[in-house]
Amino acid sequence: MKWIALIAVTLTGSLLLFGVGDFPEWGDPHSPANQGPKLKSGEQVSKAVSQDFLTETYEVTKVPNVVTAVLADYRGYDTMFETVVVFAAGLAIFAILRVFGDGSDTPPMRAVEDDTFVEGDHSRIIIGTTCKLLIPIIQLFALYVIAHGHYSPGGGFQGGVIMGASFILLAIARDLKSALDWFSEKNFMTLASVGILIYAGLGVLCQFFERNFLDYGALKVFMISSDHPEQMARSYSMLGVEIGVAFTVTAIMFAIYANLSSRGELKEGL
Amino acid sequence: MSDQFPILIVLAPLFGAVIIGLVGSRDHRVCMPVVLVALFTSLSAVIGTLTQVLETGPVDYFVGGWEPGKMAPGIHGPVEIAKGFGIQLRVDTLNGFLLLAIAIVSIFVSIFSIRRVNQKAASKTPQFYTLYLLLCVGLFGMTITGDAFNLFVLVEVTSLTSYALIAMGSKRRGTMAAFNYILMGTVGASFYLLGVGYLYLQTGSLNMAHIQEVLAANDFEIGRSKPVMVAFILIMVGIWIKMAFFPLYGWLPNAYSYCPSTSSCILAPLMTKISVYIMIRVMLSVFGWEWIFVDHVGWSDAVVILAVIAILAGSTLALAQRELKKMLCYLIVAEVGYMVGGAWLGDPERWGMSGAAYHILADAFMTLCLFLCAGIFAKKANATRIEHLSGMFKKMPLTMTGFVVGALAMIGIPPTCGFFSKFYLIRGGIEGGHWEFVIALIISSLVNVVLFFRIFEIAFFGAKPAEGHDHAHHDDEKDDHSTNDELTLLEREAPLRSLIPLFGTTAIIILLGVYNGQIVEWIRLTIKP
Amino acid sequence: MENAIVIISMVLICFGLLFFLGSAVGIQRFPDFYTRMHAAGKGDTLSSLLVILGFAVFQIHDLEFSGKWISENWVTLLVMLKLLAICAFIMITSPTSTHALMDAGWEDGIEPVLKKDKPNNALKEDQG
Amino acid sequence: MVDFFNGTFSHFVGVALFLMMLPALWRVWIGPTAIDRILGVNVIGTKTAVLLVIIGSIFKQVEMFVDFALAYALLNFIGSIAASRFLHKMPASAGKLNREEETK
Amino acid sequence: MLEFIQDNIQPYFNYWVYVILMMIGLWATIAKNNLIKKLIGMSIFQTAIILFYVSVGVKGEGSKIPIVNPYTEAKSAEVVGADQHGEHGAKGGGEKYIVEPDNYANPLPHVLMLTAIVVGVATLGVALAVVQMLFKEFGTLEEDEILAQIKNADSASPDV
Amino acid sequence: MIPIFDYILLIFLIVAAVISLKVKDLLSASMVFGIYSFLICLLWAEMGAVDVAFTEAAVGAGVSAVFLIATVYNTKRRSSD
Repeated sequence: MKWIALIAVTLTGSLLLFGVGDFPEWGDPHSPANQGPKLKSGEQVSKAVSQDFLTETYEVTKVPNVVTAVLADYRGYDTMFETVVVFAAGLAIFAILRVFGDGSDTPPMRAVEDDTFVEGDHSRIIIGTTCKLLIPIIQLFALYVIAHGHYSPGGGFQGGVIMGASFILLAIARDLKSALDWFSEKNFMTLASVGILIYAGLGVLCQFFERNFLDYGALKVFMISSDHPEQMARSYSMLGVEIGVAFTVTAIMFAIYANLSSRGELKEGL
Repeated sequence: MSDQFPILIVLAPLFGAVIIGLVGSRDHRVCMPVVLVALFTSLSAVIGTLTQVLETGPVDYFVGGWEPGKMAPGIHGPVEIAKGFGIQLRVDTLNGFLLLAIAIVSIFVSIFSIRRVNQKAASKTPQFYTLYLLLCVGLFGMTITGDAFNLFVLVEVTSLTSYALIAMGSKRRGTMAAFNYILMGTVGASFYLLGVGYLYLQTGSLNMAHIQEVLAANDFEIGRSKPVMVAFILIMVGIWIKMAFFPLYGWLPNAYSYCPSTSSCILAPLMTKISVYIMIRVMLSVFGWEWIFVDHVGWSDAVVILAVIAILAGSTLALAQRELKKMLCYLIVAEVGYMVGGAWLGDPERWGMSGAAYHILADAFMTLCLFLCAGIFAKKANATRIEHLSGMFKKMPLTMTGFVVGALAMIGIPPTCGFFSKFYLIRGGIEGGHWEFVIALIISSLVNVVLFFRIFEIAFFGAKPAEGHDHAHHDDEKDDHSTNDELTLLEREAPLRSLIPLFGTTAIIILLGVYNGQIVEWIRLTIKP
Repeated sequence: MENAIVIISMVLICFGLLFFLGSAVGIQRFPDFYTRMHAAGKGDTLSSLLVILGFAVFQIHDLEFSGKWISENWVTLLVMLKLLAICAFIMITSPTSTHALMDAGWEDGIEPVLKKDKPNNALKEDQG
Repeated sequence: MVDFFNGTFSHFVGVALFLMMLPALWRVWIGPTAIDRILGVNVIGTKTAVLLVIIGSIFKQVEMFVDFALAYALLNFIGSIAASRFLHKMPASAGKLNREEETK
Repeated sequence: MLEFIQDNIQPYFNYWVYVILMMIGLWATIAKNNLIKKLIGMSIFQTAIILFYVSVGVKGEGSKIPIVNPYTEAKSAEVVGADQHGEHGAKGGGEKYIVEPDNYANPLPHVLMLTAIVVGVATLGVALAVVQMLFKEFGTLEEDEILAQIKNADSASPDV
Repeated sequence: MIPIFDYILLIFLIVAAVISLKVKDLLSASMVFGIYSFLICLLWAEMGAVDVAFTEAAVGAGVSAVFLIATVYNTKRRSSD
């Protein structure tokens, strides 16, 4: 195995280093990816897309964060499938790992004496109190990140992961059961589906106004009292899309943790 | 409405998956109708798109309305949309037929899966169907997209769902195979992604048509730079890992032969073929014919030799297998060799590539047919090895008939489609001067003859006494209502729900063969414009 | 005025760096896990607080004191608020994780180096 | 003065912080026990949050970077708590066994 | 030597390191015996590719992050005169700012890599689930032991 | 971009990758993989990819290390290489 690995690594490495020789220098603003490909004579073949993304995004969508605009609008189709990948991962883990029933056919978990919350268990008290204090703040912050993705870094994925992490923290600090009381399996599977439904549904809604899929400009009819209805429609639809993404990511991140930490039994975890 | 057909192909299964995810866990009976409705919607959308394509030429669809050249309203007046702004979907005659094949195969397999899934893991049925539909979404999306990065995302959708489908019902070896598949699949997808990155570095675009435009500009000045060459190699290696081409096929046989039969029925016919399609698409629509076969002549020779080795190795290894499914898996390796070799023949009339494109369709149905039979044998007669098939002609005459048709197509006997695809491939080989490829094809056909006639012999003259009846159909209708008779039914014919897809497939195999001239002519509209 | 603010923040940051240096040396030089944890936990918390506080103080230079100064300076104020929030959270989380790790180390069966043991020997034994 | 702060001074502070990561990285490298490594991870994690603010200062756009420094401050300890929980739940003997094997 | 470094390594340092990281990851993915180590190697491999993409989008020193807000960027961006855009500008709500794209990092690779990171986490999750299944069935995570067990089972009962 | 940070970070990155593959205790390996993700987050931030850095921060600090630890908890802690 080591020999195969050595050969594969050497071959790939030399191939890649061979390619590096002709690269534009790192950080060159005139590289083809940044400014569009040029011939050796200096003649411009075509313009790079990212130039237009930078100059026109605010004009077209009223979203200052270009990354959010590209993510949710220009390449929204990609992002939809990215959400689908997350959803599929959640389902895949469910399909592979989840065990139903009392779990008598599987070997029992390790014997744990001090798993439950005992009065006087200082470690658990300190961690428990900190988490009790922090979890609402983390969730509030996650909501802020989701909603503020237009103006600063952030958005559905980041907010969703942070939100999911807050539930994971709850599961670690107390136990998996109390986290599942908050957010049961049925809930998170439904929430994940709802997230994709929001995303794809917004896209299909645009089709009802005789535009293409995900052409948010079609939703300008809902922007009644606005100076720039089409741009605002794009901006708000992006927010909606981000919320959909956040739903799915939150649910699936927690689902993955819950299944992984309890071997799919959803009883007691890490 | 009709202009929305291309996106509808992808959206129908996606919504189906979401609906099953929402309501499926409450009532399992919802799943099957939703799956069928979604897939039939896709099928009709595919047919609608394909008729448009045949009437008016390639159909483009710009997701989000970011159509190059159009004006988008900005705050300070309209803004012109540049090329590659949004994501483009493109249907032409090459992928139109493939979309049709995917839709038909997925419908057949879903019909085939009805009982199997309900019986095996009843509590995971909705999840299985959600994953199944998501897999269809991925396959449709991969075929239809015209954007290099979007292709990667959809490759990941298909990969993740197929990992789950392989790992979900299998034990021990199957799980290990799934793990290897995950590693190999991720490495392959990463190589593809890296290749796209190199292309992006040189061209500043992700749209396939735009990339080709840039690469071909000014007599391939940009196209001849080193990073583009490396990008091509990386993309090819990535796709070859995904399609189990010769030195990189290690993951395939175990993964496909130890997974549940429904999963193997959908994965084996489609996954490798779609990868081959992607290879042809990348060769034709991104790099272009001249770049590959005129600028880099030596490469095609090397790849054809690899393909020859793949064909010979696949056939030889298949000959050594005693397990039916594993034998079929090695045959897939050989078939991949046919298609890759055909696509790389480089004959000026492009018959090799046309043959490869036609063989994608043919092989999808041939493989489906054989895997359906293998699934039925395993389920009904508990026959996973070749010896177990003895006396099968008398026990299950109808299934065996389907198997014979599939096998004949695999060998390449007219009027099945396998004959004509081999015919086009050989024609390409002769015109391109690759005699080794022609010889390998003929040898492989002979090996297939040996393989399948051995099975026929066992199945026909097998020692096991025949206890079945000829009135299979009649018994089957009862089969649905009387589960008490399950034990005695074991010895009889497969249920109707398995036979419908099987005979649908055999019919298509023969139809594809009969109408091969017209189909190849249509396909060549794209391949040789 | 502006210079004074910048200098105050620089002093704060330099103090922070000093404590960071202390904790870095501590991590390297102390003989056993508990003492290293002590250095890391205390030193890092305090120094991160000081550095981030320094940056928060630095933001004052951006404020423009005029009529409606809240509406004009809300971005800067928000940044300051967030920096202070970072301070608060580090204050809460860092000791908690230090505590949790310390506890886990005890559970893991790591013996502290007591006075009568010779530190060098203990370290050697640990490293094999 | 402000430029000095955003430029040279922030660069200096950043490089100094990176250099102070070195002992922690060294501690992670040599161990000797698992928990020592986790300690090193914890130290580097704290410094990361600070460094993000410094990078923001060099970019002169702290308002954009402060968000995920905040995220780090909030999320950083999940890993440590998970590790400590892990060690809690494993029987103590297992821990000792691991340690002995590791030192070999 | 120094000249070689300055000419060949320094301008391409990111690319060199990405190749090295990728090699480390690939090596671990193929050659490591422990399945979790393999997965860590796979993650490193994926991150290396992300490093490559992000490096492509970098623009020289002093470039800004790709958040273009005309209100906060007013000082740096050039204002198109009111007479040029005249009534239209007034109607559209304020002057138009011309953004100099060379000053901002390229946003497209960032978007792509956002996708790749999430895909990486999803793949890691699924792979870990498969690892747990393998442990349940074989009781070990070492590849050679698993393969040996499979081989034993094969030779014991070829019909399985 | 900040060149000096870039060079330092990239070297650290290689070191962190090597450590996380070298350590035989899988719990430590998962945690050291956390360092790798911290450094890489800094790297993205330094190159101006704020959104990517934010994602990496959330994923690396909150999720991926925990997934690894959960798996190690349910399987085996020692590794042979």
